[in-house]
Amino acid sequence: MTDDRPLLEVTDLQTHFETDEGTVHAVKGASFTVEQGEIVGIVGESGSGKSVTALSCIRLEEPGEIVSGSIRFRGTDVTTADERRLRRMRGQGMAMVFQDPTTTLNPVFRVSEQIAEALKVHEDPDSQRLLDYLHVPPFSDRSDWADKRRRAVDLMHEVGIPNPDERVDAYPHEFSGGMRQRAMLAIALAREPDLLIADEPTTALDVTIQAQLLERIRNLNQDLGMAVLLITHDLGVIAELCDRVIVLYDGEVMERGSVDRMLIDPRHPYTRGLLECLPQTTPRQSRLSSIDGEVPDQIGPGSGCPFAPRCEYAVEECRTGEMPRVRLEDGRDAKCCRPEVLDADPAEVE
Amino acid sequence: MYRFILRRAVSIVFVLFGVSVTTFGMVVFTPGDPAEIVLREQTAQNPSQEAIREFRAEHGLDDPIPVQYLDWMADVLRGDLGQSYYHDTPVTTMIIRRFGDTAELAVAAILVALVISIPAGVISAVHTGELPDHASQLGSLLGVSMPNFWLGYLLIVVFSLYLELFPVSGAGTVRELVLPAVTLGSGIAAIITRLLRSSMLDVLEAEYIGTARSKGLRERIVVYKHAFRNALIPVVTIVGLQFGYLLNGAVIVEIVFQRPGLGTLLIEAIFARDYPIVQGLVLVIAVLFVVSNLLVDVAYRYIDPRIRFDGGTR
Amino acid sequence: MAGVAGCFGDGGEPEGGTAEQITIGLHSDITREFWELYGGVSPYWTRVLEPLLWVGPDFDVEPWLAVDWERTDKLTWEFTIREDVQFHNGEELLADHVVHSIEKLIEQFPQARFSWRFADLENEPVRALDDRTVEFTTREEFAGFAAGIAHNMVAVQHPETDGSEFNAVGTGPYELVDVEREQNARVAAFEDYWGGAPATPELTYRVIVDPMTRSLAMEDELDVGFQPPKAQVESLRSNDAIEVREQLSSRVALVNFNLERGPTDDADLRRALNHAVSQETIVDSILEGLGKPARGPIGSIVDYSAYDSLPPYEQDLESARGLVDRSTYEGETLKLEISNEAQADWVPEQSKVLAEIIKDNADQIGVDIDIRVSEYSAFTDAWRAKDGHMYMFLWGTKSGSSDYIFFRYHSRENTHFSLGEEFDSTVTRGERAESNEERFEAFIEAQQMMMEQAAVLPMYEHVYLMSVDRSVEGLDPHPLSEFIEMKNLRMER
Amino acid sequence: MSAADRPQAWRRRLDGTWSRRLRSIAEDRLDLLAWVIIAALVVSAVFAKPIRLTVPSVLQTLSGGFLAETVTLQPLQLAPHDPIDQNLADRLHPPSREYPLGTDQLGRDILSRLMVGARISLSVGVVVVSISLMIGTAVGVVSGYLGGWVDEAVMRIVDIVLAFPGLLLALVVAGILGPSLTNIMIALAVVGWTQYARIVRGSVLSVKQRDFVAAAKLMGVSEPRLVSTHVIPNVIGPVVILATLDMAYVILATAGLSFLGLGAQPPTPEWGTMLSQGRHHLLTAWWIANVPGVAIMVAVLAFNILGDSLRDLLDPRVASRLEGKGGL
Repeated sequence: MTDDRPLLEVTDLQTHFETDEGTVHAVKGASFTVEQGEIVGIVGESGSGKSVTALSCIRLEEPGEIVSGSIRFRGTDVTTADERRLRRMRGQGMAMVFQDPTTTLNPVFRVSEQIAEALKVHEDPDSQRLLDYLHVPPFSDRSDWADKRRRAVDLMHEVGIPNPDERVDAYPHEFSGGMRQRAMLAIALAREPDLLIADEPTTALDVTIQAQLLERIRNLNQDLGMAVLLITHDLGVIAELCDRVIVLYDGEVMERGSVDRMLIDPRHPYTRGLLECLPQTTPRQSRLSSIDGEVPDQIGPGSGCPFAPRCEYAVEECRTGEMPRVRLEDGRDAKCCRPEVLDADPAEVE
Repeated sequence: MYRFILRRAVSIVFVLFGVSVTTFGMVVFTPGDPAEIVLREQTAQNPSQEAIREFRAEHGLDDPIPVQYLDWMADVLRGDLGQSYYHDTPVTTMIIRRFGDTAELAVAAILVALVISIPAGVISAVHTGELPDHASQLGSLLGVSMPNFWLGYLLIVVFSLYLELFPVSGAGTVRELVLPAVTLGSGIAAIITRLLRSSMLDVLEAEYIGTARSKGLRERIVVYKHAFRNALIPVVTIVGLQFGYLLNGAVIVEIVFQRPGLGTLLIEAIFARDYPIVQGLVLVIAVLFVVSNLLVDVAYRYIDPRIRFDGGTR
Repeated sequence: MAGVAGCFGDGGEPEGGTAEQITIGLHSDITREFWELYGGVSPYWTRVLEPLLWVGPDFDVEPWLAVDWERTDKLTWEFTIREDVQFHNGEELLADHVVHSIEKLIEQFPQARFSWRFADLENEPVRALDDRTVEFTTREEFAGFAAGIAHNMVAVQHPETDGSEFNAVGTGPYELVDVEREQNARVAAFEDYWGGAPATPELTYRVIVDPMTRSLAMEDELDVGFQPPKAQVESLRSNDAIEVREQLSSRVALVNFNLERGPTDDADLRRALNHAVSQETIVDSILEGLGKPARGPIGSIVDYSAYDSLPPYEQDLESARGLVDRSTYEGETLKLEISNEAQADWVPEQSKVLAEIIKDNADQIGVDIDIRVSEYSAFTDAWRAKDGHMYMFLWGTKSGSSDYIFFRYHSRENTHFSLGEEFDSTVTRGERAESNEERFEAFIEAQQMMMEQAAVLPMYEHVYLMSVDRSVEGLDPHPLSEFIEMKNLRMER
Repeated sequence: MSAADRPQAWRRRLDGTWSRRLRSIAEDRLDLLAWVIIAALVVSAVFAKPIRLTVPSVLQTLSGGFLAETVTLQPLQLAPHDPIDQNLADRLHPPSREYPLGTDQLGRDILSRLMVGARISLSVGVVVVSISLMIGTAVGVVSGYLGGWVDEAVMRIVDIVLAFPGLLLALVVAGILGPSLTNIMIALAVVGWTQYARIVRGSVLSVKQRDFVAAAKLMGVSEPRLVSTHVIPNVIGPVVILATLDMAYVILATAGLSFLGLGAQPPTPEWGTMLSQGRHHLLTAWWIANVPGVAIMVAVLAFNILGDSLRDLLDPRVASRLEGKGGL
């Protein structure tokens, strides 16, 4: 791994799903990067492809299929990596926290066990024996597992689960939602990852817990230098946490750039729409549904700008023509057929 | 947990009461006067009216039916299931003598079923739509449609007659157990395979499977540890409820393989119209069945920690 | 083949041939609860217990545990007990043991009272005159007493015998070693047997009720198999190592009519049914020739059989229909009772097939029959209760006397059908006859009366089969399979 | 919230779509097979031999002799021989031109017996299933609709019936009533209605709880009408599935009980009875036992396949004892 390359580099990612009704183009050529120690947010409405993008990065896009593009993590292309490399990557580099903590922990195993497993994988991703993991006596090192469980308790402490010692035997259903999400975080941290992908980690939680958890993620980022790719529909979260933001719409990156700039000065009509329907008084939970119209159903390759049907600036060309990428100042860019709407220098159109 | 068992036990007592009334009624309302049958058997003569009257009075057969029921229940609770019309051996003894053989068959059949169905169900789910899946689906369809009384004979012809691998009949040794257990287990295997397959398919879609994969766990561990344990929950219920199936099937299989278990005893008693034996057996079987269903409920709660402590979430 | 015999499933003994042990497959469950009087194991075939008298192959009564017997009075008989007979527990056989055994027998089996005419227990049916002499008292004059008690159930046993423990203490050539209920009984040679030590150290009697299973077991599990099904005979014979032996027995497969219930109380209907059935067809087809068309209730092999003097009821549907028309039959459904259990050496399947043939034949003369299958005890109960119209039996005794069939039509018991006073007196005359000649004459007359009245529908005289491994020696045929001697049974190496 | 984002959700959608399409290609063929089998069974049941009804003498008198003693509903005979007629000379005849499936131990033509046997199996199935269905539905509706102690009592009775393993109860009931086809039908119906009662009751209860029902009640719509307009459509799916699978079970159970000697009595050409008679000829005349064996399996298979695909189509949640063959 060389320092001048980004930690994660997604280039022209396309992820499809085959269905009866046709091919669903969930991600249509998304490109972005995440640098070491950076927090990057992906924002978009439901169905914008942001979760699929995140899942593709850790190669859990099934039953979807990455049809083109590359995802380079620490310089390795994970789209072509074999099982073994993937295991190593997941065990020792990239971790993910999912949205709904009620369904992401296995209900029949103790939380400590699920964290301990992660520790075990991290220790040696290449040697995983089924009987060992099933704790079948002669094939399983009891003291090692006991040790892992102790470290799991430490991790539970670290992510802020109260009284972890008493919870060593607890099952997921005995945890509150916030505690489960912290447990997920602990499972992620167990692998000491360089990159944490957090897919709407706070959506299902109530407001105070959300704040605590985000605080925790920020601390981890600062203390451990762990990069974070945060998927959210909540611009407030983006504003609080992220260094850079990527606006995704119908599987395409509409606009990207540093959070500071973009929140003050959104250029793309879609980003503007997002921001407009986010008055300070709106609670974080609110959905980005205030823009008229609905997210397209993503079936078929589509042509033109996917946002065109909802865009107040849309002209005929937007619906049919190619969508160029337009470079903006401060390293930002946006995709739009009408650079003038972006207030951009026409020369920066790619 | 204990409160739950207690509550179930109370409702079970009611069911058992109903069961006992039914089985009692079964004998009271059958044709034929037990006094006459027993006396004829004892003396080899058609008894006189007087002898019948005496016998009835002596054995309380003229008491009001509720009184007879209470007497019978009192005996049953003491473990006395009555006396056969034709044999001197108490019904309880006859049942105990035959019980082991049926229990052995039942356990072996369940083992056979698990050995076949667990790999078949899991592989079928993991390779949905592929050849092994089709094979196991077809196999289980045949398995549930194949009459045991025919399958038994086919197995005898193939494995006993042509291959000479197992004895044709009898009981006692492991070799004599194989074919009956396979016959009886096949149907259960088919049921479990189908259930395990669909249960695995459901579970493999669950988000925690994604979590497990995202940890970097091997697919084998994901499937056999994380998915399997969850898929097992509905399966355990069904396996437990197959106890009734086992008892049903034991009758057929014991007849086919000439095994002297409870099933053969029941058929013999039915053809002998020896109703005290039928009554005792039905009662014992119903009690076993009800209790086993309770045990399944308890086991179910044990496997699924979500409902382990919070009582009857159903 | 011989080497594997009997150790199948134990896995203990090596293959390759030892004549230490012979396995015999039986069609009847010798371990049923029914046999508790005899230590839990049937006295038939096992040769653990022995009767006072034996039946020879030509129905002669032979001395056995009793060396001599004499009718001392109209009602009393004196038996002299053999000397130097030892029980399996080492005690010497004395008259008291006989008394004990007979008393238990009468207590346990009430029908013993008329099968053997023992006096009631209160009237001392049996007493010891001294250590070697026993006196029996019968209820009535009964010339056939000695032949009658030549029966395995009239067995002499030591009081230690206990049915609940599978413990029979007898005097036979074999002693009981081990019983697995409904599975098998193992017996070991009794070295001190009065008739000399038996040839083979151990016999195993396997209970395999299902005839097909039993005949298949001849492949590797059995050395001797009783009653292979007729359908298997051909395939057994195709095996060079197996011999199938046939023996005409004294038993007759027949249908008894209920004479006391309409419409079978009408002799014309009974005659019609006799004419409806073709004995020859049954023997030729179902039995594949292994049987003999019967004419009367007593088999031709028995010394007083009326076979030669009985006109057969030929199959004649025309006159059968005429008889039905003449009879009181008005379309009722006749109940034909059959047992689904092995009777004597008859496989249950046989009775079902025969019942179907009779039903079919009856159909053709316009008589409707309903077949009812029961287990043996319920079957006999129906017969005693006179419930039903027809009862299918494989008739015959297991003793030296074949006269049971007469009892069933003698009105002295309320479980029997009455064929009229004349028949009663003829039978009584035979039973009390001083000479064999007189006895035979009366019995033949009785058989003729039975057939004239068509009290029964005889089908065929039974031939029983045994499948025997060719290396087995010393198994001599006997018209009563229960009297086959096992003492000389041995296996050639 | 954004469940549509998740691949898991996609998977679910996919399962409903292309994998079903894949499956339906395979299954349609199976379905077709099932229908062909059932059609063949029905044809041989109806046309194996003529169907004649005996007219009660009262009716004959009333019609002034216009009605004959018997009325022929169906005059055709497809069966090559009479299924009951014995022909001892031709017994144990292997399959041949004259006897396509051979003859049994009494020389009866097995093909003819098999065809007439289809009539027995199907009619027993139809009768038992309809009786169970009618009783069960009536009890379920009344129980769910009245609620209270009636419901409580009915459900306790159901519990008690279900406390016995089904086939054993049927076996004992048939044994006590005496072996016959009619008694088997009674025995199977005694056990069978409970399934229907449970399903129907559950459906009635859930309909009763819905808001629109309360609203309709307020508006004065009578409850029986509510039940008939809302419950029946709701319950029809599960009941049809149950009935189809129940057909399979009843056919198997009838054969099983007859095999044990508690059902059809000889010479009735019932499949289970035929099979049990063939057991002694397994090696020498394999066709006697195996032909009815195949027939039973094929018939049961057809109804199982049909029930399965109906389940996929109508209501995937129905699980019942009929998942299996109940020990037979």
